[in-house]
Amino acid sequence: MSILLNRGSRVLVQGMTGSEGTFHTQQMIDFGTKVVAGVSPGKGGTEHLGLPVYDTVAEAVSATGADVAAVFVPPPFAADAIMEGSAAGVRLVVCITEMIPVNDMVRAKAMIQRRGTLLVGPNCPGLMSPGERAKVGIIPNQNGKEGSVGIVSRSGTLTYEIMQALGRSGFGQSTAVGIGGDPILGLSFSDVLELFAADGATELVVMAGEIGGADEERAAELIGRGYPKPVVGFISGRTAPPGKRMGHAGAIISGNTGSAKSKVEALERARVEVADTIEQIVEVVARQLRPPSGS
Amino acid sequence: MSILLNRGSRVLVQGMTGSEGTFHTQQMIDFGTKVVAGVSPGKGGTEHLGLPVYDTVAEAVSATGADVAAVFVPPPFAADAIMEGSAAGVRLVVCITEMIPVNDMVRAKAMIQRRGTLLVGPNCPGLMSPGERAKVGIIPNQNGKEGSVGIVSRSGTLTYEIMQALGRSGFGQSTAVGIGGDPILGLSFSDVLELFAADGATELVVMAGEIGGADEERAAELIGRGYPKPVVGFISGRTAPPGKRMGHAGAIISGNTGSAKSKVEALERARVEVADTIEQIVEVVARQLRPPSGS
Amino acid sequence: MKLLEHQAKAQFRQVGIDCPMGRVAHTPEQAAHVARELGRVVIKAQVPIGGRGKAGGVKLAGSEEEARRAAEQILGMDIKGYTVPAVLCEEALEIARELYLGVALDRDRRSLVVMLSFAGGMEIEEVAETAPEKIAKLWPDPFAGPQPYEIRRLALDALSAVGGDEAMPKSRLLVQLVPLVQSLYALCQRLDATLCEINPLVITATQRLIAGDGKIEIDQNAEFRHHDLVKELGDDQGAADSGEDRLEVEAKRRGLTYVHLGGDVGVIGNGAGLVMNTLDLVKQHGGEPANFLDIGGGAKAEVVRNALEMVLLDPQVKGIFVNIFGGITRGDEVANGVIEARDQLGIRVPLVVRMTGTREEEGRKILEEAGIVPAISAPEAAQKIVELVARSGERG
Amino acid sequence: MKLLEHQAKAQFRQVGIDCPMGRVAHTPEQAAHVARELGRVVIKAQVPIGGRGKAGGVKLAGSEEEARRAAEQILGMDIKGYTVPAVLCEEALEIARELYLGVALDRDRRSLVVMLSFAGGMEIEEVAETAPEKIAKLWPDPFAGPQPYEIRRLALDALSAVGGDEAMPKSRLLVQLVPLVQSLYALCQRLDATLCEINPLVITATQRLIAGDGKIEIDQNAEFRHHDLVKELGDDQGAADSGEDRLEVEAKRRGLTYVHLGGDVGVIGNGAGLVMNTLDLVKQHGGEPANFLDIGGGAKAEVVRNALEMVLLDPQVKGIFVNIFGGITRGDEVANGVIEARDQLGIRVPLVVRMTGTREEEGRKILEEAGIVPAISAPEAAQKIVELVARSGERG
Repeated sequence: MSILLNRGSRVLVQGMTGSEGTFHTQQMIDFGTKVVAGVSPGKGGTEHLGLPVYDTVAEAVSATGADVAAVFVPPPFAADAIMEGSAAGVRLVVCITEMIPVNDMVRAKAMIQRRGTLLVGPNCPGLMSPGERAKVGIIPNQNGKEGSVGIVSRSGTLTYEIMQALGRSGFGQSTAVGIGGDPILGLSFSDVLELFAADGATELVVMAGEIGGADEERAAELIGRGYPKPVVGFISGRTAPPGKRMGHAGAIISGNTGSAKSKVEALERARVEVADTIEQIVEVVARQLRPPSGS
Repeated sequence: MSILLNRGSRVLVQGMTGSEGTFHTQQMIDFGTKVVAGVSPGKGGTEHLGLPVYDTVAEAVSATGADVAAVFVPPPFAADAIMEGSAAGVRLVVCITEMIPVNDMVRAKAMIQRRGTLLVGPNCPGLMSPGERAKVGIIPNQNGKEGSVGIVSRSGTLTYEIMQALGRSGFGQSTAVGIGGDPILGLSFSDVLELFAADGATELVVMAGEIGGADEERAAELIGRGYPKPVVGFISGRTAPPGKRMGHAGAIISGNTGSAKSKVEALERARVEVADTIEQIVEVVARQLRPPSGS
Repeated sequence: MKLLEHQAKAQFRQVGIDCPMGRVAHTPEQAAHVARELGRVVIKAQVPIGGRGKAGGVKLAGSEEEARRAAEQILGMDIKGYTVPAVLCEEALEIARELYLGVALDRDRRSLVVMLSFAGGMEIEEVAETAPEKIAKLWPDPFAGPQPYEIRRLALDALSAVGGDEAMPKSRLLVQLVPLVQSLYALCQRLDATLCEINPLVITATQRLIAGDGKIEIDQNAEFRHHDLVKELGDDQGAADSGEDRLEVEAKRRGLTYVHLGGDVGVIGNGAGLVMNTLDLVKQHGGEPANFLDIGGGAKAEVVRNALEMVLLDPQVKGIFVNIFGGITRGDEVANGVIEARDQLGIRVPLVVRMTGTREEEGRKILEEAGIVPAISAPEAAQKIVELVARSGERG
Repeated sequence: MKLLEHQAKAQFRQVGIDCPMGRVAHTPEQAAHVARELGRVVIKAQVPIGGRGKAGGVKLAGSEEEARRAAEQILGMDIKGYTVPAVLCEEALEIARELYLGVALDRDRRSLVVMLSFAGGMEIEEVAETAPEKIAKLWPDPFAGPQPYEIRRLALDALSAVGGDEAMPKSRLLVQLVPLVQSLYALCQRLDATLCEINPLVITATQRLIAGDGKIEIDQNAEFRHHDLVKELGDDQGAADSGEDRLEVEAKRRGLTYVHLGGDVGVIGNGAGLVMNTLDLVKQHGGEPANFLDIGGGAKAEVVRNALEMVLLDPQVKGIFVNIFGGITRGDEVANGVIEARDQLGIRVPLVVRMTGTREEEGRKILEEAGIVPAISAPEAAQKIVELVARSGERG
């Protein structure tokens, strides 16, 4: 099992005909994902990567039964693409695009929330459920390894690092979700934690946060109220100075909110073990789970 | 019994301290309506007509348990007043104000619909349930007479005329509702007809339409699908030329829609007897109901 | 208020909607001057009404001389009651296809509707009647406005309704239509318009979208928010004698809700529904109403006087029917107003007053004492005024 | 981008928000000139940072001479690293009370928030910390924006949080605040701002609301929609040497995501999270990072070269740590970039490259052959670079 994405998920790709879209769609297909259509306004009726291309998500959904949309369109058009997917009735939108204007996202978020659509991202690597051979986004295929660790992280490369490090020690993932590095996000840490709590394939969750915002603190509150599985924490940006945007639009300490200290403390108050390095994450996971079969 | 308004309704008046608001609030009280509060931003904490005045509808609702709001504020502020009532959780808003910009009403209507608030008006005389001693709006008190005729009309004075003419022949009203003369209205003929259908006190409905829009045609469709009570129709503006706004912003024939002919025909197709004059309305009602007790 | 074509286009330009180059001319000489600059031009009558083409109010001119002649013919001509005060002289476009694009109030949906059709250029009402499937529609959320994806869908719907079109590649059409529709919708919101229409929306030979004609109607109820603009546009139209009914202009000045209808029986009442019904009664009894005049609720004697004066400004009026339902309006007030007006204005035409409701007894007594016979029933009163007017016609 | 006070106020004026009369002065003479016109003035340093008052960057001047002296003192002074290039000279207001009004991004609510407080004038962060109940908040629907009734409620909440206020009658306050809040919110939307703040919002002795100070931050991601404005404002700030970090300005020019941190260990990595984590590792091992530099995903050799060049522009850098996770980014590409840069730029400072993931073997081989020792584990690599830099410090 897995969360959000499984063997049956039918994925359409908005912006599939672009260079990023083309490369990563091929990667998704190679991983085993059921990609069923592309959407590129104006190119409807053509074919790309052997898949039909539609002008609108609505057409793609009605023709192919797609229930997941991956968004690879440029920032000025990305919020609209998210809303289009939602309006067309897909269950889950995964938005990879970064640098989307924040007010666009505020509006898109309000709109899809009204409709009940799930959103992962934006500015995220997407998600991967290796056991289901399903991936939406840009997580490198070779990092996927079936297993029982749920990963949720705000960073792309850190997710890959964690997946690789765990994988080398024999621990695979149920699902790895990169929720994104923007200030306005779809699913939060808490949302994903709740999904992992209910997922039979997930035995332990690694949660990799970073400076900025208070989503980690909220997740800590959720865990503190009683969480059914062990959680391993990790916070990056401990040495970042206030007021500076550290690459991610969301990674900024403003006033007293968003510091790594506050996040680490909140997690520790919830009795979450917080690792200092990726190597330590592996150690804690190994200790918490039975001796791994691969090592 | 009655529709929309009854003995237990607790009414607040937005714009009560204005001259119109003052006069009609007194009339409502005289009729027996439970007016419990006034709302005038900036005048909160004062008293008027012996009633407490609040700055916001929310305060008035929480202090007095009001569930109906009457709007008497000037046109530039009326749509906002409607939304305020809705946001504060009243069940029914009755907007008397006329000349509200139509785009303001489009937005207000969308907002209250989302929240499920009922709206009568705008640009309407309001409604009256004589048997319940309850009135919200400006229908003259002396026209109220308890009885079993439900009246729904787009015009104020025509409603009064019909009430008076029926009253003189001994027929009173369960509830009389003036839905208003604007192009964008809250409750439509169909909405009110459905309420009357379910009301035990209503034996027959008089529906007085006029040129403009297609609400009468829609009501005719509803009746045509089977309506449990006799309906007497009336359409004014038969001689109005196309393209001219006949007083009511909504009373205008544009192109082929909105003509009296189309409305009369639609009603007749639904087997509704359509009266040519108010005197004829009385005749038809008398024929349909048992010989009235009052005559 | 209805904007003239060139006024509408000035608004379009402000929000970035492309329009043909052109200028307004009030004389044939000015028109020739514009043609000298622009070459082949279209000369169009500036009147706030459709069907100018059929009426001969639109002409193509290939030279200065032709432009002068065309303007000569059009200026001053009568189109459906409007005297043409000015013409718009615009570059003639190379037209590949004509679309229709409009934002209008949709009463049924209680919302604005965006309409797009590839069957543009002709009367859109006719298309709506004969081939409604050719008009694609979009009802945007009134707070959010039309989103790009919704507009693309609208465009594709309109396109597939005509089985595709070769005038412009689909992707180019979508890219141009999205900002165009958003601008037109935003303009409609900003101006509190109930109609913003581009018909035709021209696809040029060079694959651009240009507004061939423009129509804007500003919501009368919202004019208070656009006071300066409405005044400016009105002055512009008024100075050019746009042909608006003089009686209605005067009524507006007097703050009265008045519609000129052209018959000989003046009608005054309180409440729009009641007055409409009164017109119907006059007609049912064989008369021709001269006007609609609603004095509203709670009118005092002064207002009644003002209304009678207004009705009498119409020289065709041969009799007046005053129909009052006393609710907030009091019968005695109305009666006093009627008598005052009769005496001060020296009204000679027959006057029938029907009065019921609040203080009807007092009112009727006042009228009777002053020699005016009041009526109780409206149909009776209608019959009476129609008879009196007919008799005065025989006499006159 | 952060607007300077006078730039923010120019935006305020465009949407009808009242600001004090005033002008920008670049010399004491200009300041004196403004004082001659306006009388009592306030002279304020124009730097994009708070706390100017405490730093001595705001002075009251009652005469021309005082204005000249105040400007002399403020111009060129250093405020938190910013050299003051200009002052704003404004009429001194008769202040009855100071409020706070701001529209800001609320990450937790995924929405804009409107905040109003009668505890204005002081650092709002301090109020938020010590007396959060004194800040009334409103989260408008992002499509509809704040409605008048919501704004009235906000104002009444803010008022009752301080137990009422005598500076202005309640009804007058409500009437003025509704359009003010709507304008500020609309401005925030129109500029794609993440912050539009008026602090203090002054209630004057004559019961008007005037923006005493203004702060606007435009969302970096949305600058493409405001290209002309951002350029104009940036030129204005740049010409005046606003004190922005020169290295960061250069990095922006080079299209790199770079933050200057002030230590001596240069850091380069791919992915913001990874780079942040690399900084943490350097610090954990006793080093001081010089910068944050994210080369993003799929970087080619050229980008790596550009990044190394950038890091070396910082004269404090005594060693560089390159930390690459190969996903889309390929190890061999990165290795080639590093070697190219070292050779062409003649890099002398120690270089530690940690590389894992896609083509890590190939990459490592290329590095080893070129004499650069690659590391596998990031903590190991961090330890190594910190040691190397420390040693070079001992030597130098």
